[in-house]
Amino acid sequence: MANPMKIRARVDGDVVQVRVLIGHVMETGLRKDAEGKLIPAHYIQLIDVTYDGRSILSAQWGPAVSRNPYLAFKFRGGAKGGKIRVAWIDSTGQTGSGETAVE
Amino acid sequence: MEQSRRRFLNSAGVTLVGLMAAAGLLGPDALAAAQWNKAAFAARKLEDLARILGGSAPQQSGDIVFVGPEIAENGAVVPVEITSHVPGTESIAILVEKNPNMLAANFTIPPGTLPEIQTRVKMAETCNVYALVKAQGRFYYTAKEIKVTVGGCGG
Amino acid sequence: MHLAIGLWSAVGAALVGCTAVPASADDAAARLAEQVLRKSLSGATSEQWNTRVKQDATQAACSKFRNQPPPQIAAEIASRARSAVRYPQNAVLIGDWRAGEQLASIGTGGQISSLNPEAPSTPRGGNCYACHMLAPTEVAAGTLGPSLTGYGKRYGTSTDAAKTLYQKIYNAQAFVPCSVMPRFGHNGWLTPGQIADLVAFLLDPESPVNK
Amino acid sequence: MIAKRRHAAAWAALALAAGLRLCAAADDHTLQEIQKYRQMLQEGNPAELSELRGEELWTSPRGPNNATLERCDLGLGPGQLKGAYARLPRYFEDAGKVQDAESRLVHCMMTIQGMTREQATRDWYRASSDIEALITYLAAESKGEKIDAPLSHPEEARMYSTGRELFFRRSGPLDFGCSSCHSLEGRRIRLQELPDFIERRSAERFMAQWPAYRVSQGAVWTMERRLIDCFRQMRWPEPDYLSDAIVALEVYLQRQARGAVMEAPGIKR
Repeated sequence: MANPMKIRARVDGDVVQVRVLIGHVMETGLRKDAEGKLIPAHYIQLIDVTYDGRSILSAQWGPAVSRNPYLAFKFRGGAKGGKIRVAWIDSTGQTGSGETAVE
Repeated sequence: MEQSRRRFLNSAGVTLVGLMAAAGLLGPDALAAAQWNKAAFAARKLEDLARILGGSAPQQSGDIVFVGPEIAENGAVVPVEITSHVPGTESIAILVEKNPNMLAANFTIPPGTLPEIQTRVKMAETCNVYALVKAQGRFYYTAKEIKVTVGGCGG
Repeated sequence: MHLAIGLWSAVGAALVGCTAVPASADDAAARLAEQVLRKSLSGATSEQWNTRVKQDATQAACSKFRNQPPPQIAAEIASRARSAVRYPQNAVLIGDWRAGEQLASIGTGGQISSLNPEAPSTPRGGNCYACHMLAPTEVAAGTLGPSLTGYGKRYGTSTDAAKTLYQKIYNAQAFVPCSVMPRFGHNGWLTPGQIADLVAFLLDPESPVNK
Repeated sequence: MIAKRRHAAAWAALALAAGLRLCAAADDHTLQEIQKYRQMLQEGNPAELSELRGEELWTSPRGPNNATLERCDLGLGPGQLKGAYARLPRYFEDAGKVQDAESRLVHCMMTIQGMTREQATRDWYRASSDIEALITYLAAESKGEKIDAPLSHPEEARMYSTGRELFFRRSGPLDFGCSSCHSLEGRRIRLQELPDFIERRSAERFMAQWPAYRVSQGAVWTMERRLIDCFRQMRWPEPDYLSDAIVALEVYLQRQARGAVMEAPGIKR
């Protein structure tokens, strides 16, 4: 469970609000550790959110997105029970994904 | 929740996007566009970024609403909320003027998704934060100065 | 100055009268706490214990009386403090305000930590902004102590003003026994020259504190 | 002449008053914006990720005994989690001492899962440690519960009075003690409000939010982590993890905050 993820999606009228928290270090590559050595860059670069397979948001991130990223947005056309899926890939090639049903 | 611990090597001669597609991680729409834009993240000026993203000089716009605190208690986590009222908004980017990499994030907004993003960015020091919106091929922006403060006992 | 001490003692006495804090610790509890502390600091060297944990008479009294010493004790603390003030060798009490400005915002230095180690070369400062408002341009200023903005405008740059301020920074307890302000000079945290720089930061008309 | 001087003095006083008012206004504005900053962080506290991870760790068989922690007794009986954190520290017969949430958790990891102390506390102070996750989970299980650490056992009373002594104890090159910064109402260090632990309402408000995600650290800090770091800031040596000095301080602080409704995990600078 190195990169836990928490997704909440709630429908209100015809709009679904999606909130995503992703466990990720988002290291810039510019920080030094206690011994003064640079900590290598390690951050999410691509993220994609789908609703029942259709992309509802995608993004390119740099190292300036905060550690343990948070993202919230809204889309139309979703309904209770629909499947929200979040997938990401980071600068080291590591990937992660999570899924939830719209409430 | 599902966790993938698979690690992929960049040097394997396969693109990341291809691998993600193979892993079923990306939707088809994203795949078309998904290629991390190294040049964009290296841009040092708003105008340069707009050009790299395929547009001309951005125009300041009152149709972009930037909600954020004027003062951040800590630069590591600065909450921002951007809403674009520019018709036909296709993407919203967040830029931090004095960061080593100016571009923090660029969100692609497909039809049906509201042009309204909340996220959190890092700020190296007090400076302007820009929201850069692409709509119908043109770029628009708004800026807000956010002060980053020193906190706590000081060390 | 004597008047000031008298006044502060009176305030202290008044506080003792109405506060919910016990005026003095029970000695057995204090002894037990010392034992617990020593056991809990198993990694501390004897040098660290002696310089960081062992109390001097003033610290012990302020702990015992919860920072509200009775008048007799308060007078002793203040008199000890006054007699131990040392001045810069060159006798200059108003130093370089720019150096003082830097010292005022440095909050690092002198830490002992294995969890969050600090490089030995880390600068040590007065960290004045943690507790005081100084230059009005600094928004992140604390309020644990009084605002010192415009200090020089209020007190001027006379020798008397400089000397009093120097003494306050050197050892605040010469004026307010058991003040929570560190005894920067007395404890050797800042040098007499650095204290003179802080005096300049507060008094100099060119300093941002007075702009 | 005299009239003129008085006039000038009046003007000076007026200018000073105006200046002060301006400062106060600027300060209010600063605090308002900081408040806005904090409010914007309330939604989406990354501590929720630690909580999730903690729940998984709690229910997974681990250690040499390949056992889960589900039978761990945090004071309300084996497996009783709801409200347990809010009622710690307390005296435990089986351990023969007063334990806080962290020392009790480690006790369970050692006795139930068969871990050594080193295994159980490995990297406890680093971001994403098992201790961080487990404590976040346990504290969240007390959300909505009232802080009520018992003081009936003689050992609990002893730890309380020890904690109170340590709270007021000053030493070191900056003459600091907990009381230096935490016994005055409504004060700030830089822009951070300082809890006044002598004043009940202030103690309640702050204790109810720990453990908390610290944005400056990118991690949830447990109460022990928080307190041990205060020692570093005071320029004292760091007390040992799970040591009696830290547990005693917690007994004192929890007692000062009794009755507060738990909101942890909180989010702090």
